Amino acid sequence: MTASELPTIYSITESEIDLNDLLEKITLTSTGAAAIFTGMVRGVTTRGDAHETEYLEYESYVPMAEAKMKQVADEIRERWPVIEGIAVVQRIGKLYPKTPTVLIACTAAHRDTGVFDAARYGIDRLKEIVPVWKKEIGPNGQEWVEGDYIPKPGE
Amino acid sequence: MTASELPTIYSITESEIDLNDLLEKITLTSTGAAAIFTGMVRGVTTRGDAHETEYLEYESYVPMAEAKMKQVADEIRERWPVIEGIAVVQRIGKLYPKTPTVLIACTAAHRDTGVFDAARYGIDRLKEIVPVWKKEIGPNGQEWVEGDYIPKPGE
Amino acid sequence: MNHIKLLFFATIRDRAGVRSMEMDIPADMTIAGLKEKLSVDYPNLKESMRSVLMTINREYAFDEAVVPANAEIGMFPPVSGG
Amino acid sequence: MNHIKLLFFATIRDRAGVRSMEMDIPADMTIAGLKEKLSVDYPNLKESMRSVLMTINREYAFDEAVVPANAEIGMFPPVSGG
Repeated sequence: MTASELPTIYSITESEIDLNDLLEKITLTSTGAAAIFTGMVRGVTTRGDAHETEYLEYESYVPMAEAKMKQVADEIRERWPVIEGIAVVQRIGKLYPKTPTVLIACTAAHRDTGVFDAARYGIDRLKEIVPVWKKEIGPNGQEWVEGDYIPKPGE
Repeated sequence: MTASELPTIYSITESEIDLNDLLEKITLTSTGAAAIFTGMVRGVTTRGDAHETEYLEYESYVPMAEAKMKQVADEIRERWPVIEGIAVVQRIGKLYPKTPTVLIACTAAHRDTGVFDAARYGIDRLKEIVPVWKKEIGPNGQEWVEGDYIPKPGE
Repeated sequence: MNHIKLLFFATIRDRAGVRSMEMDIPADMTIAGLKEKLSVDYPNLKESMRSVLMTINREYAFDEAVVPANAEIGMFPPVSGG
Repeated sequence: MNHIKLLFFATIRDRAGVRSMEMDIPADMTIAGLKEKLSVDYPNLKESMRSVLMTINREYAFDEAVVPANAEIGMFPPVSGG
Protein backbone atom coordinates (compact mmCIF):
# COMPACT_ATOMS: atom_id res chain seq x y z
CA MET A 1 0.00 0.00 0.00
CA THR A 2 1.42 3.42 -0.88
CA ALA A 3 1.21 6.30 1.57
CA SER A 4 -1.59 7.89 -0.41
CA GLU A 5 -3.74 4.79 0.06
CA LEU A 6 -3.19 4.62 3.83
CA PRO A 7 -6.01 6.10 5.90
CA THR A 8 -5.29 9.67 6.95
CA ILE A 9 -7.99 11.66 8.71
CA TYR A 10 -7.58 15.36 9.45
CA SER A 11 -10.43 17.55 10.46
CA ILE A 12 -11.62 20.56 12.37
CA THR A 13 -15.02 19.74 13.80
CA GLU A 14 -17.69 21.12 16.09
CA SER A 15 -18.87 17.60 16.92
CA GLU A 16 -17.86 15.26 19.73
CA ILE A 17 -14.63 13.37 19.13
CA ASP A 18 -15.58 9.69 18.81
CA LEU A 19 -12.48 7.64 19.64
CA ASN A 20 -14.06 4.30 18.74
CA ASP A 21 -15.06 5.52 15.32
CA LEU A 22 -11.73 7.19 14.55
CA LEU A 23 -9.74 4.17 15.71
CA GLU A 24 -11.79 1.89 13.48
CA LYS A 25 -11.18 4.16 10.49
CA ILE A 26 -7.39 3.97 10.85
CA THR A 27 -7.17 0.23 11.58
CA LEU A 28 -6.01 -1.94 8.70
CA THR A 29 -5.99 -5.72 8.62
CA SER A 30 -2.23 -5.50 9.23
CA THR A 31 -2.63 -3.20 12.27
CA GLY A 32 -1.76 -4.52 15.71
CA ALA A 33 -1.15 -1.36 17.74
CA ALA A 34 -2.52 2.15 18.15
CA ALA A 35 -1.19 5.07 20.18
CA ILE A 36 -3.78 7.76 20.79
CA PHE A 37 -3.36 11.13 22.44
CA THR A 38 -6.31 13.23 23.52
CA GLY A 39 -6.30 16.62 25.18
CA MET A 40 -9.14 17.81 27.39
CA VAL A 41 -10.31 21.10 28.85
CA ARG A 42 -8.97 21.38 32.40
CA GLY A 43 -11.44 22.87 34.87
CA VAL A 44 -8.63 23.36 37.36
CA THR A 45 -5.02 24.15 36.51
CA THR A 46 -2.41 23.99 39.26
CA ARG A 47 0.86 24.26 37.33
CA GLY A 48 2.21 27.74 36.67
CA ASP A 49 -0.46 30.41 36.97
CA ALA A 50 -3.01 28.34 38.93
CA HIS A 51 -6.59 29.09 37.91
CA GLU A 52 -10.04 27.75 37.20
CA THR A 53 -11.72 27.52 33.81
CA GLU A 54 -15.44 27.66 33.10
CA TYR A 55 -15.00 26.85 29.45
CA LEU A 56 -12.78 27.39 26.44
CA GLU A 57 -13.90 28.94 23.20
CA TYR A 58 -11.89 27.55 20.26
CA GLU A 59 -11.68 29.07 16.83
CA SER A 60 -9.74 28.12 13.73
CA TYR A 61 -8.69 29.27 10.29
CA VAL A 62 -10.35 26.09 9.05
CA PRO A 63 -9.03 25.45 5.53
CA MET A 64 -5.48 26.33 6.53
CA ALA A 65 -5.78 24.29 9.72
CA GLU A 66 -6.86 21.20 7.82
CA ALA A 67 -4.00 21.68 5.34
CA LYS A 68 -1.52 21.98 8.24
CA MET A 69 -2.98 18.87 9.88
CA LYS A 70 -2.34 17.02 6.65
CA GLN A 71 1.20 18.39 6.77
CA VAL A 72 1.62 17.05 10.32
CA ALA A 73 0.44 13.64 9.10
CA ASP A 74 2.88 13.82 6.17
CA GLU A 75 5.72 14.69 8.54
CA ILE A 76 4.81 11.70 10.72
CA ARG A 77 4.88 9.37 7.71
CA GLU A 78 8.22 10.75 6.62
CA ARG A 79 9.77 10.16 10.07
CA TRP A 80 8.04 6.85 10.85
CA PRO A 81 7.38 5.12 7.52
CA VAL A 82 5.86 2.09 9.27
CA ILE A 83 2.88 4.10 10.50
CA GLU A 84 -0.31 2.78 8.89
CA GLY A 85 -3.25 5.05 9.79
CA ILE A 86 -3.24 8.58 11.18
CA ALA A 87 -6.05 10.68 12.61
CA VAL A 88 -5.65 14.35 13.58
CA VAL A 89 -8.83 15.99 14.86
CA GLN A 90 -9.36 19.33 16.58
CA ARG A 91 -12.74 20.19 17.99
CA ILE A 92 -13.70 23.87 18.07
CA GLY A 93 -16.47 25.93 19.63
CA LYS A 94 -17.41 26.25 23.28
CA LEU A 95 -15.89 23.36 25.21
CA TYR A 96 -16.33 22.62 28.89
CA PRO A 97 -14.01 20.94 31.40
CA LYS A 98 -13.39 17.20 30.89
CA THR A 99 -14.30 17.42 27.20
CA PRO A 100 -11.78 15.99 24.71
CA THR A 101 -10.71 18.82 22.41
CA VAL A 102 -8.05 17.23 20.26
CA LEU A 103 -7.00 13.77 19.16
CA ILE A 104 -3.91 12.39 17.47
CA ALA A 105 -3.89 8.68 16.74
CA CYS A 106 -1.34 6.56 14.91
CA THR A 107 -1.54 2.87 14.08
CA ALA A 108 1.14 0.36 13.15
CA ALA A 109 1.63 -3.39 12.94
CA HIS A 110 3.50 -3.55 16.26
CA ARG A 111 3.91 -1.31 19.30
CA ASP A 112 7.72 -1.09 19.14
CA THR A 113 7.72 0.73 15.81
CA GLY A 114 7.67 4.32 17.06
CA VAL A 115 3.89 4.54 17.20
CA PHE A 116 3.99 6.25 20.62
CA ASP A 117 6.67 8.73 19.48
CA ALA A 118 4.67 9.43 16.33
CA ALA A 119 1.56 10.37 18.32
CA ARG A 120 3.64 12.53 20.65
CA TYR A 121 5.24 14.26 17.68
CA GLY A 122 1.81 14.83 16.17
CA ILE A 123 0.37 16.68 19.15
CA ASP A 124 3.57 18.73 19.58
CA ARG A 125 3.47 19.81 15.95
CA LEU A 126 -0.25 20.53 15.99
CA LYS A 127 0.35 22.93 18.85
CA GLU A 128 3.09 24.64 16.82
CA ILE A 129 1.69 25.09 13.34
CA VAL A 130 -2.05 24.37 13.12
CA PRO A 131 -3.98 27.68 13.21
CA VAL A 132 -6.33 27.20 16.14
CA TRP A 133 -6.73 29.55 19.11
CA LYS A 134 -8.55 29.33 22.36
CA LYS A 135 -10.02 31.91 24.66
CA GLU A 136 -10.35 30.94 28.29
CA ILE A 137 -13.44 31.99 30.22
CA GLY A 138 -13.08 31.80 33.99
CA PRO A 139 -14.39 33.35 37.17
CA ASN A 140 -12.24 36.44 36.55
CA GLY A 141 -13.24 37.10 32.97
CA GLN A 142 -11.93 35.99 29.62
CA GLU A 143 -8.49 35.87 28.09
CA TRP A 144 -6.91 34.52 24.91
CA VAL A 145 -4.42 31.74 25.58
CA GLU A 146 -1.06 32.82 24.21
CA GLY A 147 0.93 30.51 21.97
CA ASP A 148 4.67 31.03 21.67
CA TYR A 149 5.85 29.16 18.57
CA ILE A 150 6.93 31.16 15.54
CA PRO A 151 6.85 29.01 12.38
CA LYS A 152 9.93 29.05 10.20
CA PRO A 153 9.96 29.41 6.41
CA GLY A 154 8.73 26.16 4.85
CA GLU A 155 6.68 25.10 7.87
CA MET B 1 -6.54 13.48 46.17
CA THR B 2 -4.74 10.37 47.40
CA ALA B 3 -3.84 7.53 45.02
CA SER B 4 -6.67 5.40 46.36
CA GLU B 5 -9.22 8.03 45.35
CA LEU B 6 -7.88 8.39 41.81
CA PRO B 7 -9.84 6.44 39.20
CA THR B 8 -8.22 3.09 38.40
CA ILE B 9 -10.03 0.66 36.13
CA TYR B 10 -8.75 -2.86 35.56
CA SER B 11 -10.84 -5.55 33.99
CA ILE B 12 -10.96 -8.68 31.94
CA THR B 13 -14.05 -8.50 29.78
CA GLU B 14 -15.83 -10.31 26.98
CA SER B 15 -17.47 -7.06 25.82
CA GLU B 16 -16.32 -4.52 23.26
CA ILE B 17 -13.74 -2.06 24.53
CA ASP B 18 -15.41 1.36 24.55
CA LEU B 19 -12.65 3.97 24.39
CA ASN B 20 -15.01 6.93 24.82
CA ASP B 21 -16.49 5.47 27.98
CA LEU B 22 -13.16 4.45 29.51
CA LEU B 23 -11.59 7.84 28.76
CA GLU B 24 -14.47 9.63 30.41
CA LYS B 25 -14.12 7.46 33.53
CA ILE B 26 -10.45 8.37 34.02
CA THR B 27 -10.80 12.09 33.26
CA LEU B 28 -10.74 14.40 36.29
CA THR B 29 -11.47 18.10 36.27
CA SER B 30 -7.69 18.61 36.53
CA THR B 31 -6.98 16.35 33.53
CA GLY B 32 -5.61 17.88 30.33
CA ALA B 33 -3.98 14.94 28.57
CA ALA B 34 -4.52 11.25 27.95
CA ALA B 35 -2.24 8.68 26.32
CA ILE B 36 -4.06 5.57 25.21
CA PHE B 37 -2.66 2.37 23.78
CA THR B 38 -4.82 -0.24 22.11
CA GLY B 39 -3.79 -3.53 20.55
CA MET B 40 -5.80 -5.18 17.82
CA VAL B 41 -5.95 -8.60 16.18
CA ARG B 42 -3.84 -8.55 13.03
CA GLY B 43 -5.36 -10.42 10.10
CA VAL B 44 -2.03 -10.32 8.31
CA THR B 45 1.39 -10.42 9.97
CA THR B 46 4.47 -9.71 7.86
CA ARG B 47 7.22 -9.40 10.49
CA GLY B 48 9.04 -12.57 11.48
CA ASP B 49 7.04 -15.68 10.67
CA ALA B 50 4.64 -14.10 8.14
CA HIS B 51 1.15 -15.53 8.35
CA GLU B 52 -2.57 -14.90 8.25
CA THR B 53 -4.96 -15.06 11.18
CA GLU B 54 -8.65 -15.94 11.03
CA TYR B 55 -9.22 -15.13 14.67
CA LEU B 56 -7.64 -15.31 18.11
CA GLU B 57 -9.14 -17.10 21.06
CA TYR B 58 -8.15 -15.43 24.34
CA GLU B 59 -8.41 -16.95 27.77
CA SER B 60 -7.41 -15.70 31.20
CA TYR B 61 -6.96 -16.70 34.80
CA VAL B 62 -9.42 -13.94 35.57
CA PRO B 63 -9.07 -13.14 39.30
CA MET B 64 -5.28 -13.28 39.14
CA ALA B 65 -5.24 -11.28 35.89
CA GLU B 66 -7.31 -8.50 37.47
CA ALA B 67 -5.01 -8.47 40.52
CA LYS B 68 -1.95 -8.23 38.25
CA MET B 69 -3.59 -5.43 36.26
CA LYS B 70 -4.04 -3.56 39.51
CA GLN B 71 -0.36 -4.22 40.22
CA VAL B 72 0.55 -2.76 36.82
CA ALA B 73 -1.50 0.35 37.68
CA ASP B 74 0.22 0.57 41.08
CA GLU B 75 3.64 0.33 39.41
CA ILE B 76 2.66 3.13 37.02
CA ARG B 77 1.61 5.37 39.93
CA GLU B 78 4.84 4.62 41.76
CA ARG B 79 6.96 5.57 38.72
CA TRP B 80 4.83 8.50 37.51
CA PRO B 81 3.13 9.98 40.58
CA VAL B 82 1.49 12.72 38.47
CA ILE B 83 -0.69 10.20 36.64
CA GLU B 84 -4.36 10.85 37.45
CA GLY B 85 -6.54 8.08 35.99
CA ILE B 86 -5.53 4.65 34.72
CA ALA B 87 -7.50 2.08 32.74
CA VAL B 88 -6.20 -1.42 31.96
CA VAL B 89 -8.62 -3.60 30.03
CA GLN B 90 -8.12 -6.95 28.32
CA ARG B 91 -10.86 -8.41 26.21
CA ILE B 92 -11.05 -12.22 26.00
CA GLY B 93 -12.99 -14.72 23.91
CA LYS B 94 -13.00 -15.14 20.15
CA LEU B 95 -11.66 -11.97 18.53
CA TYR B 96 -11.42 -11.24 14.84
CA PRO B 97 -8.96 -9.10 12.87
CA LYS B 98 -9.19 -5.33 13.42
CA THR B 99 -10.84 -5.79 16.83
CA PRO B 100 -9.26 -3.95 19.78
CA THR B 101 -8.21 -6.58 22.30
CA VAL B 102 -6.43 -4.56 24.97
CA LEU B 103 -6.36 -0.99 26.20
CA ILE B 104 -4.04 0.92 28.52
CA ALA B 105 -4.91 4.56 29.15
CA CYS B 106 -3.27 7.08 31.47
CA THR B 107 -4.36 10.64 32.15
CA ALA B 108 -2.48 13.61 33.60
CA ALA B 109 -2.80 17.38 33.82
CA HIS B 110 -0.29 17.95 30.98
CA ARG B 111 1.20 15.89 28.17
CA ASP B 112 4.85 16.42 29.17
CA THR B 113 4.45 14.53 32.46
CA GLY B 114 5.39 11.04 31.32
CA VAL B 115 1.85 10.11 30.34
CA PHE B 116 3.03 8.52 27.07
CA ASP B 117 5.81 6.58 28.83
CA ALA B 118 3.33 5.44 31.47
CA ALA B 119 0.98 3.97 28.86
CA ARG B 120 3.90 2.30 27.11
CA TYR B 121 5.12 0.84 30.40
CA GLY B 122 1.60 -0.41 31.11
CA ILE B 123 1.25 -2.44 27.92
CA ASP B 124 4.79 -3.82 28.25
CA ARG B 125 4.10 -4.98 31.82
CA LEU B 126 0.69 -6.39 30.95
CA LYS B 127 2.37 -8.58 28.35
CA GLU B 128 4.86 -9.77 30.97
CA ILE B 129 2.84 -10.55 34.07
CA VAL B 130 -0.93 -10.58 33.44
CA PRO B 131 -2.11 -14.18 32.97
CA VAL B 132 -3.82 -14.10 29.58
CA TRP B 133 -3.06 -16.41 26.67
CA LYS B 134 -4.14 -16.49 23.07
CA LYS B 135 -4.53 -19.25 20.56
CA GLU B 136 -4.25 -18.30 16.94
CA ILE B 137 -6.56 -19.86 14.38
CA GLY B 138 -5.42 -19.52 10.78
CA PRO B 139 -5.66 -21.23 7.43
CA ASN B 140 -3.15 -23.87 8.58
CA GLY B 141 -4.78 -24.79 11.86
CA GLN B 142 -4.49 -23.52 15.40
CA GLU B 143 -1.56 -22.78 17.66
CA TRP B 144 -1.01 -21.22 21.07
CA VAL B 145 0.99 -18.00 20.90
CA GLU B 146 4.12 -18.43 23.00
CA GLY B 147 5.08 -15.84 25.58
CA ASP B 148 8.67 -15.63 26.74
CA TYR B 149 8.75 -13.65 29.99
CA ILE B 150 9.53 -15.48 33.22
CA PRO B 151 8.32 -13.42 36.22
CA LYS B 152 10.78 -12.92 39.04
CA PRO B 153 10.03 -13.37 42.74
CA GLY B 154 7.91 -10.46 43.93
CA GLU B 155 6.41 -9.74 40.50
CA MET C 1 -2.52 47.21 -8.04
CA ASN C 2 -3.28 43.76 -6.63
CA HIS C 3 -6.59 42.88 -5.04
CA ILE C 4 -6.17 40.91 -1.80
CA LYS C 5 -8.33 39.56 1.00
CA LEU C 6 -7.29 39.78 4.65
CA LEU C 7 -8.57 37.37 7.31
CA PHE C 8 -8.10 38.21 11.01
CA PHE C 9 -8.18 35.70 13.86
CA ALA C 10 -8.15 35.69 17.67
CA THR C 11 -6.52 38.75 19.25
CA ILE C 12 -5.84 40.32 15.87
CA ARG C 13 -9.51 40.08 14.95
CA ASP C 14 -10.48 41.59 18.30
CA ARG C 15 -8.21 44.57 17.65
CA ALA C 16 -9.20 44.93 14.01
CA GLY C 17 -12.87 44.79 14.97
CA VAL C 18 -13.65 42.87 11.76
CA ARG C 19 -13.17 39.30 10.56
CA SER C 20 -11.99 40.17 7.07
CA MET C 21 -11.36 43.00 4.69
CA GLU C 22 -10.50 43.36 1.02
CA MET C 23 -8.13 45.92 -0.41
CA ASP C 24 -5.90 46.83 -3.34
CA ILE C 25 -2.18 47.04 -2.79
CA PRO C 26 0.78 47.82 -5.06
CA ALA C 27 1.88 44.81 -7.10
CA ASP C 28 5.34 44.72 -5.55
CA MET C 29 4.26 45.05 -1.92
CA THR C 30 5.93 42.65 0.50
CA ILE C 31 4.55 41.21 3.74
CA ALA C 32 6.70 43.77 5.59
CA GLY C 33 5.20 46.52 3.46
CA LEU C 34 1.69 45.27 4.09
CA LYS C 35 2.26 45.23 7.85
CA GLU C 36 3.62 48.77 7.65
CA LYS C 37 0.59 49.89 5.66
CA LEU C 38 -1.83 48.29 8.14
CA SER C 39 0.01 49.92 11.07
CA VAL C 40 -0.50 53.31 9.48
CA ASP C 41 -4.08 52.81 8.25
CA TYR C 42 -5.34 51.00 11.36
CA PRO C 43 -3.60 52.32 14.49
CA ASN C 44 -5.35 49.65 16.60
CA LEU C 45 -3.31 47.03 14.77
CA LYS C 46 0.03 48.78 15.11
CA GLU C 47 1.16 47.00 18.28
CA SER C 48 -0.02 43.62 16.96
CA MET C 49 2.14 43.94 13.85
CA ARG C 50 5.29 43.14 15.83
CA SER C 51 4.24 39.61 16.81
CA VAL C 52 1.60 38.78 14.20
CA LEU C 53 1.92 35.61 12.11
CA MET C 54 1.13 36.20 8.46
CA THR C 55 0.07 33.69 5.83
CA ILE C 56 -0.25 33.90 2.07
CA ASN C 57 -2.75 31.47 0.60
CA ARG C 58 -2.68 29.35 3.76
CA GLU C 59 1.10 29.04 4.04
CA TYR C 60 3.19 30.91 6.59
CA ALA C 61 4.81 33.94 4.99
CA PHE C 62 7.68 36.19 6.06
CA ASP C 63 8.65 39.82 5.73
CA GLU C 64 10.45 39.64 2.38
CA ALA C 65 7.69 37.68 0.57
CA VAL C 66 5.88 39.62 -2.16
CA VAL C 67 2.10 39.45 -1.88
CA PRO C 68 0.65 37.99 -5.10
CA ALA C 69 -2.56 39.10 -6.81
CA ASN C 70 -5.76 37.71 -5.32
CA ALA C 71 -3.88 36.52 -2.25
CA GLU C 72 -5.75 35.35 0.81
CA ILE C 73 -3.74 36.80 3.70
CA GLY C 74 -4.23 35.38 7.19
CA MET C 75 -3.18 37.38 10.23
CA PHE C 76 -3.11 35.91 13.72
CA PRO C 77 -1.13 35.45 16.92
CA PRO C 78 0.95 32.31 17.61
CA VAL C 79 -1.41 29.35 17.64
CA SER C 80 -2.78 27.89 20.88
CA GLY C 81 -4.85 24.88 19.86
CA GLY C 82 -4.85 21.40 21.28
CA MET D 1 -1.70 -33.57 54.45
CA ASN D 2 -2.78 -30.32 52.82
CA HIS D 3 -5.77 -30.04 50.54
CA ILE D 4 -5.02 -27.91 47.43
CA LYS D 5 -6.70 -26.97 44.18
CA LEU D 6 -4.86 -26.90 40.86
CA LEU D 7 -5.94 -24.72 37.92
CA PHE D 8 -4.51 -25.37 34.44
CA PHE D 9 -4.45 -22.86 31.59
CA ALA D 10 -3.59 -22.76 27.89
CA THR D 11 -1.08 -25.41 26.75
CA ILE D 12 -0.86 -26.91 30.24
CA ARG D 13 -4.63 -27.40 30.33
CA ASP D 14 -4.54 -28.98 26.87
CA ARG D 15 -1.92 -31.48 28.08
CA ALA D 16 -3.62 -32.13 31.41
CA GLY D 17 -6.94 -32.66 29.64
CA VAL D 18 -8.75 -31.00 32.57
CA ARG D 19 -9.27 -27.42 33.77
CA SER D 20 -8.74 -28.12 37.45
CA MET D 21 -8.13 -30.84 39.98
CA GLU D 22 -8.06 -31.12 43.75
CA MET D 23 -5.62 -33.21 45.73
CA ASP D 24 -3.98 -33.73 49.10
CA ILE D 25 -0.25 -33.22 49.39
CA PRO D 26 2.25 -33.47 52.28
CA ALA D 27 2.25 -30.36 54.46
CA ASP D 28 5.90 -29.54 53.71
CA MET D 29 5.73 -30.00 49.94
CA THR D 30 7.40 -27.27 47.91
CA ILE D 31 6.54 -26.06 44.41
CA ALA D 32 9.49 -28.12 43.14
CA GLY D 33 8.14 -31.16 44.95
CA LEU D 34 4.66 -30.59 43.53
CA LYS D 35 6.04 -30.34 39.99
CA GLU D 36 7.97 -33.57 40.55
CA LYS D 37 4.85 -35.32 41.86
CA LEU D 38 2.78 -34.13 38.86
CA SER D 39 5.48 -35.32 36.44
CA VAL D 40 5.30 -38.78 37.96
CA ASP D 41 1.54 -39.00 38.36
CA TYR D 42 0.65 -37.41 35.00
CA PRO D 43 3.26 -38.29 32.36
CA ASN D 44 1.54 -35.97 29.85
CA LEU D 45 2.58 -33.04 32.05
CA LYS D 46 6.21 -34.08 32.48
CA GLU D 47 7.64 -32.06 29.60
CA SER D 48 5.56 -29.00 30.55
CA MET D 49 7.00 -28.98 34.08
CA ARG D 50 10.31 -27.52 32.83
CA SER D 51 8.84 -24.26 31.58
CA VAL D 52 5.57 -24.00 33.51
CA LEU D 53 4.81 -20.87 35.53
CA MET D 54 3.36 -21.67 38.94
CA THR D 55 1.28 -19.47 41.20
CA ILE D 56 0.18 -19.84 44.82
CA ASN D 57 -2.99 -17.97 45.65
CA ARG D 58 -2.64 -15.79 42.51
CA GLU D 59 0.99 -14.76 43.08
CA TYR D 60 3.91 -16.13 41.11
CA ALA D 61 5.67 -18.85 43.11
CA PHE D 62 9.09 -20.46 42.73
CA ASP D 63 10.64 -23.85 43.36
CA GLU D 64 11.56 -23.41 47.01
CA ALA D 65 8.16 -22.05 48.12
CA VAL D 66 6.19 -24.36 50.43
CA VAL D 67 2.61 -24.92 49.31
CA PRO D 68 0.22 -23.84 52.09
CA ALA D 69 -3.00 -25.58 53.07
CA ASN D 70 -6.00 -24.80 50.86
CA ALA D 71 -3.76 -23.18 48.27
CA GLU D 72 -5.08 -22.31 44.84
CA ILE D 73 -2.25 -23.31 42.52
CA GLY D 74 -2.20 -21.92 38.97
CA MET D 75 -0.12 -23.61 36.28
CA PHE D 76 0.42 -22.08 32.87
CA PRO D 77 2.94 -21.19 30.15
CA PRO D 78 4.48 -17.69 29.88
CA VAL D 79 1.65 -15.25 29.26
CA SER D 80 0.78 -14.01 25.77
CA GLY D 81 -1.99 -11.46 26.26
CA GLY D 82 -2.37 -8.02 24.81
